[in-house]
Amino acid sequence: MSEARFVGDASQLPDHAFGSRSTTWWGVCGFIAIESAGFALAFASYFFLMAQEKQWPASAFPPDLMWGTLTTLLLLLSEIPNMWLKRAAEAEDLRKVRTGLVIMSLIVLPIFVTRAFEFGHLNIAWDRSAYASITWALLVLHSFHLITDWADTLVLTALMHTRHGAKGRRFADTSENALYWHFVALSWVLVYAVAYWAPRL
Amino acid sequence: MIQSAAHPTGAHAAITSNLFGLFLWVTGFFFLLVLVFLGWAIWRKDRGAVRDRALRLTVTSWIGMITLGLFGLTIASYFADRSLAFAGAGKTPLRMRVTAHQWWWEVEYLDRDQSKAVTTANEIRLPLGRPVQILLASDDVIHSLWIPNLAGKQDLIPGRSTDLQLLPRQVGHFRAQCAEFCGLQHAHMALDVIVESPDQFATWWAKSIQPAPAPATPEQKRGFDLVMTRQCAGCHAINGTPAYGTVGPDLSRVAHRATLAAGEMPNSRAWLERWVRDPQSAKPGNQMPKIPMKPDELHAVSAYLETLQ
Amino acid sequence: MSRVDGPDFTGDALHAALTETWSDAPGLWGWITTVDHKRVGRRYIATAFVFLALAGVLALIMRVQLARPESGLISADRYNQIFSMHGTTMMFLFAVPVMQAMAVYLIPLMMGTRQIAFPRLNAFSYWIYLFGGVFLWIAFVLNIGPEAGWFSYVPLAGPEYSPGKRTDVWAQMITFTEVAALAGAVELITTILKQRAAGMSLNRIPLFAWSILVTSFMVIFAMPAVMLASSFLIADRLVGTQFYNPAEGGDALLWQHLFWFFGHPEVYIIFIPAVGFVSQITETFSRREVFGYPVMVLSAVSIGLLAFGLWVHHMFATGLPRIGYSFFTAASMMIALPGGVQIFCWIATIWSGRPRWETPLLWVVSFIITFVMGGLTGVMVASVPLDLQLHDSYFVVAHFHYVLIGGAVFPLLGAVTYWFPKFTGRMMAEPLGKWNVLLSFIGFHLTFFPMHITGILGMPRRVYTYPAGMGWDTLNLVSTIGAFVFAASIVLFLFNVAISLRGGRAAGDNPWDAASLEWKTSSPPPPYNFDHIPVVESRTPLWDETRPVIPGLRTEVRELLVTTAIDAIPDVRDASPSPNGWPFIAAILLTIGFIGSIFTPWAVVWGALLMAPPLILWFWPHDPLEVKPEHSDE
Amino acid sequence: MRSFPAATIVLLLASAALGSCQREARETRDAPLPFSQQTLATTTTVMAGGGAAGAPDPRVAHYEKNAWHVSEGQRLYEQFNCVECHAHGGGGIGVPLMDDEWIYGSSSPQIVATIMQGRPNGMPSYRNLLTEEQMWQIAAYVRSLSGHVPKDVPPSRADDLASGPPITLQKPEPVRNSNRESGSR
Repeated sequence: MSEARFVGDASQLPDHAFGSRSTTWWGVCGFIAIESAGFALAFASYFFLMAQEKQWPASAFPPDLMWGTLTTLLLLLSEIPNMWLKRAAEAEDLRKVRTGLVIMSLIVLPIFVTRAFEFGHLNIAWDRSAYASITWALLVLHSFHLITDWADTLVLTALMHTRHGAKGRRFADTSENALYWHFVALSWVLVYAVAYWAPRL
Repeated sequence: MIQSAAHPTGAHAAITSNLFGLFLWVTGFFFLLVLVFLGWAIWRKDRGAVRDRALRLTVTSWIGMITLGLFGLTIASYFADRSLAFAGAGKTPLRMRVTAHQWWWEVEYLDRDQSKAVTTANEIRLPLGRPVQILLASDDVIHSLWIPNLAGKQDLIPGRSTDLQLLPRQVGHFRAQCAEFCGLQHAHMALDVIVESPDQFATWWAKSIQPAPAPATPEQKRGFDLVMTRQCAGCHAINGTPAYGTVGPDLSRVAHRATLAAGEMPNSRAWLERWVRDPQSAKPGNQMPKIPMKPDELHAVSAYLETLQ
Repeated sequence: MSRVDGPDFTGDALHAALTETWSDAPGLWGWITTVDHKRVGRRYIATAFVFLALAGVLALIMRVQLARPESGLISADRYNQIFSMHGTTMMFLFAVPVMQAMAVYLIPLMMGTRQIAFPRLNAFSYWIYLFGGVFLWIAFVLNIGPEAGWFSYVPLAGPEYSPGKRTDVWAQMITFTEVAALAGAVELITTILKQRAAGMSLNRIPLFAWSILVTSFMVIFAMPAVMLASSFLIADRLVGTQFYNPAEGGDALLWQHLFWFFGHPEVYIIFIPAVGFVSQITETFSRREVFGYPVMVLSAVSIGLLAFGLWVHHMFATGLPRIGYSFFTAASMMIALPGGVQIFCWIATIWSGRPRWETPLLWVVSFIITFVMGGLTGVMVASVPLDLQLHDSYFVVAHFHYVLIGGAVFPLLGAVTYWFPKFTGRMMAEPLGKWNVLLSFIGFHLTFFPMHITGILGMPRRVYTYPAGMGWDTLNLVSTIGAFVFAASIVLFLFNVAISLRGGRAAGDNPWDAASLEWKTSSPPPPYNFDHIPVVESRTPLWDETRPVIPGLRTEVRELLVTTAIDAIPDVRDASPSPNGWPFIAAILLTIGFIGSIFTPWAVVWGALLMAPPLILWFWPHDPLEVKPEHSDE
Repeated sequence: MRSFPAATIVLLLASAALGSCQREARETRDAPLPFSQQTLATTTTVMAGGGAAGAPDPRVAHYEKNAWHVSEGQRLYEQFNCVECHAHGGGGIGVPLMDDEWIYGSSSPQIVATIMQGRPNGMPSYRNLLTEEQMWQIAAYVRSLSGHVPKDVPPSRADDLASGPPITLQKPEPVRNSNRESGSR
């Protein structure tokens, strides 16, 4: 080993970075890719089943629009603080990040309420037909994402309010959490379009 | 009795068999090329300087050859597919419906005149030289009808309708089998395919629409009564009798068939008795229950069933 | 004080410092909490081989049953469970995991980094895989083994035709292994793209890494399909949804589309890593860089893409519209092109190199011959008219065993022989290895070649018995004899591994004089892999004149060099997590939740609540060193 | 210290094995218990209320705890057209089978007797159509419709038109009408 030739010096490199420079970003993107594939295939299944039927939905009313639309609006609204939070994280502004995370933790609560009403206003139980099953599946799939990202946000909020929060790497985590929320919101827009509007075509 | 794609006796199987021959030659040629190149690479003596330029040229021509080969095979496959679609076109096909059940085949010969329609089971009789269109359906799970001597297979899928075209070119007795795993007794879900002359076929059909013969001897009469009152009639139908069950195979001409229990055993009185005595030991899991019967009762039942020619 | 490696901190002192930082706790606790990719990788490989052996025993039982017609050795019920277990275990618990396992061990070493990305997730993924496999096998022993085949076609696998919990066990095992595989894929992609040695730009990474990169992307897009399909199945069976019920608008073909959208790429997910093995072995033993590197990479990528367009070719007999037949035929055949090109490049590498006929290269030759045969029969089944005859017959059984054993297991055995010195520090015994290749080649072809003919003679797959006098008897007997010969060769291989572990010749760092980075470090590698992070200036760094390194990573904390995705320019110093017991606990709790959700949908709820605390504790930072001021040497 | 988890695991496995053996076995051969119409006929009468309960019958568990039997029962229920009158448990021409009201008793032996003997006002006798074993299978399935077999045994639904809630989520209905049947838990 003594003949090792030393080139450059890594010690001057930063210990965290944002976006595609960070490994966690790649991890988060990997999972987003997996879940996108899941959603895409669920949509494909939806349209596959739809193509088998003369009438869609067969012997049922399409889901009521109100609660689903409300969820969509709330999720889109939540993007405002989310983007603000992401920018604050990348500026490593601890005070703003703390506020932003609290807002993001709270903003999900009304969405849970509208989501619960959505299930009640699908106008059909999951075991009635394939249409009902796939519609429920889409909503359940998205609700999982909503819950997991909410839990993640809660933990991060707690973390950022401790002494660990001041670390640069935590800002990167916050930024990636915000990225994931983008995915949750965007995927809902698609789920909403399919579950609420495809039956009305 | 054979069941083999290597001995085509139908127009469709013959087309496929020829195509297979072509594929075998072409792929064999490529395999040989690879072996020669590999052998050369292994046993090559003079290993001079690396000549990647020559290799690059070779790899380009290799890509060209593969592309050409695949293209040729695709074209051949396309034309084979077309001839499969048009084999037997122009003549009125014999129309049938085959419905698969776990683990037997219900076979119906369709006719505009309902009274001429024939229902049988685990046996397909076909007239020589006449195209056949079989409508396929399944009562439970996915099955696949494969008569390798006559044509490729086709799945029977619940909730979907598929069909299979045949054009028998040779008289003979062939075996066919379910080719899609369908549960416990998938292995014992065969059927007999009998290709006969149009005259023989017409005779068979004419006889099949007649009611079953009345029992003649006292033993047969007793057997008849047992079949009607013990659980048999709940599932099986016999033409012209009060037995009209649709759960199990139609027995109107059961004694005329070549095999029993979906091709599982030869059709003889001894085998028939063995089957009725304990269906679950011969074919575990099949839906025919064991009906407790004394030996003389069993004998009477088989005596009656033997008359259903 | 924080020290970094460099010219003034090297040799034994550095070794001591890094060992201190990167070692696991001693004993059982260290065994459970380890996140070292090498330890995890080793046990991953060993576990996969245990499942190979188990599934192999099942194969022998089937062959004994089929040795003669009308054999009554095992009942239909048992046989159906056995062939379902054989397929399921081989595909989900052996073939895919073993390839990822090899990658988990090798990729960080090949990339010149100290640890895999997300090592705790990696440990978690191993535990989940292990628990899923053990769960399936315990269920099998308890007579709850799957019985509807490894493909579980509905409606046979649906609530009405598969009573009891057998199919649920199968479907939930899918969830276990897919979680493990997906997590593995994310780790490997990140490791390959972000943790490469300085200067190892994308056009310099070893072909094995390319293979794993392509494979991992395929996993990401293919595996969700089967997870979705099996979740639908579980829902149909447990809460009465109607996804696959034709009477209520469901469709049996939905299952087949989803399953094969995963199932076809799955074959290539198994095969492409094997391609990587073959490339590495061929390179080392031909003593030249693999001929046609860009073509090889393009081939792997195009196989990866094409694999997603082919799923329909498993469904030719389902009565698809005739209009599409030619398209599907052409698409299915097209994949033979990149395969053929790769074969050519390997042979060209041997042809133009100076080959050394060590055992790994013999495995490669055995692979080439066998795999080409499998590929050519693949061309046959790609043709719709031919497939309608060959589909679901023993011909197909022969075809895919040629592709999977010839195309993946032979290279794998070669790879284990090749990397064994790196794993253990010892060489595998010779000439036992060479005899092993010969025996397995004979045994394999004796088993599977006759099956082509039995298939053409009309024998369908998945039958627990067959009648006499069909012309199948002798062929089946030959296959059975062959199966035992082949099994003997596998036993011989395991025996060789066992004796070499204890008494093998000491290997040294680079016994084969190979060119890739994993041979730069000692055998077996130290916990920290490399004392200094290598700098790479060509595709074959160890064949270069000099071996530069880049200094500057801290030694008292676990630190990795993160480089840019394309050019591998040093970019960030990233912390790597320390050993931790929570992944293990989380895996246990998740297992309980998964098994519970076979019986009640509420298990999803309480399972999630159970999982929350360990997950929080897993991610909660507790490294006291992290609050120390950074760059104290500045 | 090592023996404790090992023993626990063995115990757990053993209990799982016992449970799964009973649930998963494919009882395709002869039923292991003797059947006789005589013992059956005494378990109930044609009178409303179901009559006196007999001794616990081992056949009850044999059929009700076995998934194969319940599943065969489901299939026979379709094939022998029980659906025509009873629908999928909801009733119609005939009485509902998934509620809490049982005129002739809700235990398996009582249901078997009903199937075998027929009942006034429309329920025919199936004596000549079904074997006794098949009646027990149907009875086990009928019991599952009201949630009276173990949850992990019955199928969630048939591949048929949707009807009623999934059997697997069915809450056991308390049995009304004075009779306390022998076989229920």
